[in-house]
Amino acid sequence: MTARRKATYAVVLVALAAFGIWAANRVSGLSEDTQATNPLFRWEYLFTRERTPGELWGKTRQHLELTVVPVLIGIVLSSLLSALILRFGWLRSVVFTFAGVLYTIPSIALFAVLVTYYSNETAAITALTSYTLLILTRNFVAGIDAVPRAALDAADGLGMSRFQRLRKVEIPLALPVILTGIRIATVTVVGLVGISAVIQLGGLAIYIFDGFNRDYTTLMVLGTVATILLAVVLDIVLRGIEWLATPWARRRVAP
Amino acid sequence: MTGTAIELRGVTKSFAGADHPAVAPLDLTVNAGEITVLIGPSGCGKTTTLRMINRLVNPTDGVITIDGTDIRQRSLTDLRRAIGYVIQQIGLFPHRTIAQNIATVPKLLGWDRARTNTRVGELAELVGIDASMLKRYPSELSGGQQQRVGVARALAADPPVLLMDEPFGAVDPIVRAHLQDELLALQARVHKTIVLVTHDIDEAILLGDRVVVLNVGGILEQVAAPDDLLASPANGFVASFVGNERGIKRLSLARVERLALDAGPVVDRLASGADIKAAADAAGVDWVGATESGRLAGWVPVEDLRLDAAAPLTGTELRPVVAQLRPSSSLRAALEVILTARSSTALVADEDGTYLGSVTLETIRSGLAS
Amino acid sequence: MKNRTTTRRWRALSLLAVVGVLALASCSDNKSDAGSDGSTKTSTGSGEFADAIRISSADFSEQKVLAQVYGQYLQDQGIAVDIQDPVGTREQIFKALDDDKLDLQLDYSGLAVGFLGGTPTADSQETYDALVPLLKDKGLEASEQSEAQDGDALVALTSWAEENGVTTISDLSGVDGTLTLGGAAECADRPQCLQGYKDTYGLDLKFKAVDYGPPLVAALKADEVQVAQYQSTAPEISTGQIVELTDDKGLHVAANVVPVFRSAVSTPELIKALNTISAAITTEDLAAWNQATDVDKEDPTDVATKWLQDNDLLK
Amino acid sequence: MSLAALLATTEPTNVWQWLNDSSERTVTGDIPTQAWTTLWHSVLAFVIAAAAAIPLAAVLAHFRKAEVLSTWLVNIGRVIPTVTIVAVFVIISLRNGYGFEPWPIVFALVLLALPPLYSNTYTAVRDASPEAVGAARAMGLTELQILRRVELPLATPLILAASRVAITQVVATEALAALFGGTGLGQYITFGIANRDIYEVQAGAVLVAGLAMSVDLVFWFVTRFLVPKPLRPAPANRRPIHRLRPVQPINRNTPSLGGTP
Repeated sequence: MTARRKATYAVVLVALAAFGIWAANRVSGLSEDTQATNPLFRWEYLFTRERTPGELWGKTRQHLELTVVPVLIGIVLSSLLSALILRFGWLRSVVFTFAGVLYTIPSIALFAVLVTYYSNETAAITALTSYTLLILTRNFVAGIDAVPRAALDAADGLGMSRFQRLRKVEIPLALPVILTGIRIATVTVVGLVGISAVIQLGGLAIYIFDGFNRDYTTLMVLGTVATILLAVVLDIVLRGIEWLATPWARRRVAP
Repeated sequence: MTGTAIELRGVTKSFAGADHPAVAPLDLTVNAGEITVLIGPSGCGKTTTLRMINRLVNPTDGVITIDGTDIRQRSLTDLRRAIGYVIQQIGLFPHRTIAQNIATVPKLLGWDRARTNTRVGELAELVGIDASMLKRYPSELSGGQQQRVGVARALAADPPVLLMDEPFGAVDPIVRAHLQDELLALQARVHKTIVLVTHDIDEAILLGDRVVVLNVGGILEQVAAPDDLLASPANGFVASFVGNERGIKRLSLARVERLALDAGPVVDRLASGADIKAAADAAGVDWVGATESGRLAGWVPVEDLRLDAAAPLTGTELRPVVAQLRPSSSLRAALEVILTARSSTALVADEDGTYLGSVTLETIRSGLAS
Repeated sequence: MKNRTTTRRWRALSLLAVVGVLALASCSDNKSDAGSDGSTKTSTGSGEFADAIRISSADFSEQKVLAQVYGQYLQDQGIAVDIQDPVGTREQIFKALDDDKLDLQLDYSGLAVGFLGGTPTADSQETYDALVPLLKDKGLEASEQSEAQDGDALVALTSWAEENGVTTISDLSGVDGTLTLGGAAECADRPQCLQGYKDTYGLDLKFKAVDYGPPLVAALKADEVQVAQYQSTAPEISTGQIVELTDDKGLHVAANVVPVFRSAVSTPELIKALNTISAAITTEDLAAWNQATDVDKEDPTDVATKWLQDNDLLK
Repeated sequence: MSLAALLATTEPTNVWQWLNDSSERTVTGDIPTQAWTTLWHSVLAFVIAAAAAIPLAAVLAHFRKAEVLSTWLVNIGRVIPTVTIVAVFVIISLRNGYGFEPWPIVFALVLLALPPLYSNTYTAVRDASPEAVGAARAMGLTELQILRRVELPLATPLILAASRVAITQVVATEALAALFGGTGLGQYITFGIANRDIYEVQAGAVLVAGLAMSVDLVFWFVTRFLVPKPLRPAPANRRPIHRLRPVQPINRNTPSLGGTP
């Protein structure tokens, strides 16, 4: 079995590698002079060019800022929205329908429209925040919804006040779902930040647009890889936080 | 004796949109230090009634007092913290360890850590939770263990009143029987005023000091001690609810000690042949039991004895008594013994072996009739 | 209860981690350098930042080099500058000047006149004279223009032009089938672009928006478009890949590089410095820069510094 | 100045005027043409993605293979920004002489739709009633028959739900094509940005969102009438309730949300 599995992995890896080489060749262009002056990736851009680390860090910081700030604002707003939804049931369908519609509005348009009213940063943060609302509110509410009825009953029966119940039972029990929502929102926003390049922001995606503009694949590869790495790192960090914050959810020895 | 009496006076509950009230005006007294069982078919409002006591449900009308105080005069949280609460789904907080779960109410009451920890240790021992489990999370425990923790959590702040809503409904029959025995043993030590809801008549009869039978709509049909309930159901509803085997059920409920025992075919080991013969004949059996200084020593068939000897039983080898009962044995056990014994007579001796008397089918019949 | 303490500690740690990430993000100031290809912002130390002249450019390579050339020289002359990321199109640049988000940009005379609603001509001086009053209305000024020109150019693949026997724009009317013009999206509304070819040459062109720069040439090669609105200093023209079609009816206008700035920041030193650079730049320089940035993929910053050094303009 | 000339030079003052004034679209092309472009790009991408993902996921799920892959696929799908993919694909396409459209955007959208379709199908088939599957096996159905006659029908509601979200997402994302030389409704947005025409941008947004929602509605309609009732996604108000209507959390099994709108 393991031998067969190893063989399968080997075949898959070889196929992937072959595809990669083929794709790299296609991307590098067919003409030889393009190959010489404009290869898929110029390693010296990353390793010997003095300005690269500073620029990369600057863009990463902008990207991080455009990710973290909207998610934070989104968390605050979604908490309020969720509280309202949990308090007034009829708001539920209204809010989720609205958020669903918001999600179909193309982000380029949202950025462009908002930038006519606000500064670039404000417009970008507003647009990105609005995209986090659906994910965050949905998970906040779903998390609280999924708290076992029995735990709530016990909390009431043991004499917790409404606020104590929320703080000591409902929120901790909803935490895995809430944190998953925050993680997904964060990773989604990392991808969306790139589109704010249409309003001269864009963080790491500036590399992608710039590279496209100058037919300079080095920049595109750099931007792509850096964006994905940033998303992966944030994903791992947030998974770590989830893991640390919910010790009870990971210990499941069958009784 | 600790404990507090609970009084329900004209308590009614109507839910919005329902045609009939869930609980019709209900008068009920729950005696201090007793287990009172609420039982009835689905929709009889037994759980609603229970939940009105700690105000998880507010009565539409009527007054509930605990120890003479109207429960509405206390703050909701204070009231609930002074009442233990155990539910069928257990409702342990999955994100808190067993120790933290047990410590819920002490923490709410602001006990210091040392006192809380001591109490958690005591309770764990009381309900039979191993100290090593305290650090675990509920998902790592079996259903029976979880329910023990549920009981411990309810008892944490030593509340005088304990409300239990089908506490053993979710565990398998073997574990349930264990937990029921444990509850009785526990109650013998703590003497709480317990109100317990169940739909299982056997559980009600086993656990209850008094059983309250409710009909659909919260109508009170009968309040009685289990034996009385079985012996004389107030009406057809109660009779059908307790079932047509109530005579058999009484057998498992009633104990040998309540019977008027016969003297039985038992004589002292030094008795004369005539006495032996007389005793065996009186009981209508062909054997005789022997006591030594009041303790049951064994039996022997009469035909094996040389009745003309001075004391036929001395020097005769006695056979051990198999058909032997204790005062605490149920009548059901007595019946079993009688049916399988050599003759229709069982002998009763207490823990020390002191002979008390004999039981026959007739003894049981007349005991139940009384 | 060792366990509970441990849990609490972990929880505190995870909280700390969140706070850390947030702090990191919020500390990063907006003014950090974020240019992708060496358009590094240059501020002259703290405190003076607010007074620094903010220079920006349109979003293509030649503009980035121009911003760097003027910016680096001004800085070398002791004038505080802040070279910002490219703003985008001319429409966006003038908006930024209006909104006091930008102080100085390097424009092309005829295109600016056209944009501001004037009538540019092919004559450099006439066009410059038309520009100055138009700028004044908006609270802007121009220093002297450079002789360097980078006008619009209608280009086609050299091979395509030869096949179809096209050398002038008028020749296009003789080509069979509907032709598609490629250009930046803003070309659609500009009088010297799509509208001009229709009105002046009577050409019925379809239009396709393509990013300015090498993508235009790629679009030509892919036959997505047959002609493209590009720049007369395009490096691909020097390499012979594409050919500029002669503007036989004089639609294209004089397009001399000219610094445009807000009157509020105007000082004699600034104007003197700008004039020095304007006098030094030639059309050939522009073409060389484009070759360096777009073909050889050098950083605009480096190209600018190198040019300034080669011309002994840096102290 | 004649009235006609005056009218011709009058710029729209809101998005509705822009939408009503066809002269605004002499260069960018009329709305039906662009909507059709966006639509067929999206539908083609969705069909390719569904044809590739659903059978593969169903077979792999039936045999419980490559479980880790299906989890990771969603994570990867979420991490890769679609805008990047479009840009890279356009460059590849141009260098190989295939032009700006339609392949780059279609393939980028296929990549957007693949992960959610794959993983939802996988989960749905894997979690199809084990009792029913066991019974089917006991009755002597072959593995392929089990998959086709038991697991797939049981998985249909979830697959349809995932498909609906995926295609809506794909339509909303197609607008990105216009950033890199593509056509379609996104063009109004990019032209509007370049020419600072706010109403054109708004109109583009309204049209894209409108098309996305229409597709969503059509898909709902199709499932409503073509799919037997028990296999339809349960309407919200008939799901098991706890307090009002429970909300599905967004997690690794959530249909779509894999990409960027």
